[in-house]
Amino acid sequence: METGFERYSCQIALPGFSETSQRLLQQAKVLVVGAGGLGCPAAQYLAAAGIGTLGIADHDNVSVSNLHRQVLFGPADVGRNKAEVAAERLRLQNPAITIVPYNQKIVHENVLQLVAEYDIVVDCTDNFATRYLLNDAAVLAGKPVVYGAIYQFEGQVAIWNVRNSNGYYTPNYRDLFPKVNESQIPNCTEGGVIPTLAGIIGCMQANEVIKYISQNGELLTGKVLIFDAQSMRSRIIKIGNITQTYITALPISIEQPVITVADLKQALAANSVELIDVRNADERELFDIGGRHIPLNELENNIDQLNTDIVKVFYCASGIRSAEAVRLFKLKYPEVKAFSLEGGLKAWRG
Amino acid sequence: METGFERYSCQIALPGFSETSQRLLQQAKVLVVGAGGLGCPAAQYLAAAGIGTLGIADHDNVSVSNLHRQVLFGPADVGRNKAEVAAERLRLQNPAITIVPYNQKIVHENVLQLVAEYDIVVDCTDNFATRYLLNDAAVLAGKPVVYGAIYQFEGQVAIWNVRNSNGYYTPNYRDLFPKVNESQIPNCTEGGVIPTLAGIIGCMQANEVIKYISQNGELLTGKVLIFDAQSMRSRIIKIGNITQTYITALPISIEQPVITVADLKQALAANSVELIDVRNADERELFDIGGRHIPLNELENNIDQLNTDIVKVFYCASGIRSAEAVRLFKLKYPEVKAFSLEGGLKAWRG
Amino acid sequence: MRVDILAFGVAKDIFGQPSISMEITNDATVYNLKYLLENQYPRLKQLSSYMIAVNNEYVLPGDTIHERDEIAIIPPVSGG
Amino acid sequence: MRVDILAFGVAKDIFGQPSISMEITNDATVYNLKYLLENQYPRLKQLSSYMIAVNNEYVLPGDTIHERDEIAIIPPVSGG
Repeated sequence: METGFERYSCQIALPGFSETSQRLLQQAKVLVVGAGGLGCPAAQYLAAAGIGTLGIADHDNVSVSNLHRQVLFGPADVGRNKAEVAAERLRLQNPAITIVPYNQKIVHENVLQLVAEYDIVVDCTDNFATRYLLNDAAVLAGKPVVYGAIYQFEGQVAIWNVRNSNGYYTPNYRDLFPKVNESQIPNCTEGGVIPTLAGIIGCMQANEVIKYISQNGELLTGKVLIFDAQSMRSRIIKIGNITQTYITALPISIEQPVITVADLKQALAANSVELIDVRNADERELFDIGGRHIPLNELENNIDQLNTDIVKVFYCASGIRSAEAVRLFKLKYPEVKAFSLEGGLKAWRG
Repeated sequence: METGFERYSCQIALPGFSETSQRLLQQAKVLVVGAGGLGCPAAQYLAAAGIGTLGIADHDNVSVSNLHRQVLFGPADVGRNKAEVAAERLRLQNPAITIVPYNQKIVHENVLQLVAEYDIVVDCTDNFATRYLLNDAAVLAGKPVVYGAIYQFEGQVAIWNVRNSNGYYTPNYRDLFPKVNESQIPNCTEGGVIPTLAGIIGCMQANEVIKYISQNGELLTGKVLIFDAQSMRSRIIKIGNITQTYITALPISIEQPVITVADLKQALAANSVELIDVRNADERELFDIGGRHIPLNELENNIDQLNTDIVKVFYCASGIRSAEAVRLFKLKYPEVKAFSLEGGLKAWRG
Repeated sequence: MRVDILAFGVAKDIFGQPSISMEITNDATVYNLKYLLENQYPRLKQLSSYMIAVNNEYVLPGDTIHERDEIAIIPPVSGG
Repeated sequence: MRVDILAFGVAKDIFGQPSISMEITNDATVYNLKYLLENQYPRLKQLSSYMIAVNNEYVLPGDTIHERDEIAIIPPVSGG
């Protein structure tokens, strides 16, 4: 057996696996984006299995409420950058591989360059903006993405954009969901998530990566797996063999600036902004801080009637819908200043 | 929110989950038996989720070939006891819970006392003898067992022996497999195992434990889940609602003494033992070291004709079938000395 | 005919339950079903996109729904 | 009638493939099927026990097999 392959003897013994497969893993460059609930287990198993170069990108710091599902971290790591802590742990687990932490946010400006350095991307992100950005960058670069997403007890897994023998590419995230209204989909902080689901889905992502690189097993191409941790039932949904989308550029990135409660109070005193409440009528009935009322789902239809001479501040209960309102407003009026009230009325009331 | 519950806020936010559920986890005592491929991820997620008392039993030491799937360990831990290293890592991950390592082997003599101290047992073992021992001890003690087993790309998960509202117990491992001929089932060292499968199945086990303790979700009682990491397909097979087995005592434990190649050569020179080759005819044709030839599958039918005046040494290719032969022989002749050639003919030939 | 519709992700919250039953015409298309559903559950429309699967296959608006088909509504999921 | 039998775990090695097809009589029981299988694949008998599931349910030797039933042979698995 090749030197250093003793560690991998129990996977080299697998039917369809060989020392050649192990060398493929050793030569592979895998980029894990997001070192959270999915990224921790995915990176752990990719490191264990001997992926030669493992990039880990996360600009976020460890917080206490991450620890119930982000198993690479402990309370002593709170406040430190996730990618850096993860790299530290994984180097102890497998010192023979190269681990490259990236502590910057993946944005429009750096995504193409980063994706170009890797063979395959693992989407372990926690927001739609980064998911679409990564998906589109990988499609432009012709590289596959192993997708994972979780919410409460339910997870999704797939592998996107794999080149088939005819030179066509399999479906990508936009074949499944062409666009998303982010404000309508609760995230894990709001709806909760069971930690073991993160482990199961993250390990399934690592599994697809290993199968793809070692060229062994049937990939989740043209399919999406839906798993429910409450009933333990899963289903695999067929999407199609070839992508029907045409991605020719990265998605337009729109800044959604926020304003703090303190700054807003000052601006209101100076009469320098117009307030717009984007909540529903029944929410407004209970409490409001003034301004016009245009529920988020009516904003697009009413956008032409807005006065563009004054700075806009959109508000809602928590700041999620108002951020979406800023995005819609800036799509129409890129030159007009608009802010979302950070933390929403929850923050206003303290 | 209760002090110290910030860590768990994202699971307390789940529908059907509450601070009361979290307190149930905090009060629970969970015993993980086996800190290997399944035990590492299971223990990691149970610790992360805030199980109050987590016992981890493993008498084995970390070896290099474990590291591709046993993610709590790195090369610096090779040679150290697995339960102790795991406890060390998990204490950093969650210092607020109690972690109790057991570095002794779980045997006939200690299993009942150990099981009595815990609310639920997680079977992460790697051999049938310990699986049956744990199963039978848990049935005798009226405690549930979360079962997991893996081989190559395939895993099984279930929860055994849960008391239903009528006071009856759900099926246990013996309902599925009343007995096993261990020599016929290859283990992970022989057949290999994909590391990510260990992660997926271990996390599924932790998931059943959390659902059981927090009384949330549909348990895998009376069922067994079969998962295939190559196709990502899984199926849940119904076994029945109530156990059909009657376990009244622990399984008889039979020692299977081994003899080294060096000691056997001395004994043969002294003419003090009888050799019995338990391999198949085609294996014997290629090479043998003398003695009688009784293939393992014919041993039970021929056991009455064996001469009991002389010490027996059974041999096969690797020592697995000859160990089973010793077990069968000792069942019939508990007083007669019998050995299995350690390492088999592979060791003999060096 | 009456069809059963399974809800996933946030669709469970929108329907208020994990599955609903709905009366549709015998030659209804996926487009017709979507229209009925979004009328009854306006929040569904606000999702911008969600996947409809019939018998574990992604379907297009023009596809016809048959009796005993298993329909699943699968919205996007963001967490990681 | 002809039935398809899916193999799991070491049964895949014993059959030499992930599934086999077998001719059985129309009123065959699980016991009959087991007998035929163990005759053709003697290593199966040496397992001592393995589970037979029909349409994802555990079955007993006396149960009858029907056309189009999905039969699975699931042996014990030891690894951890």
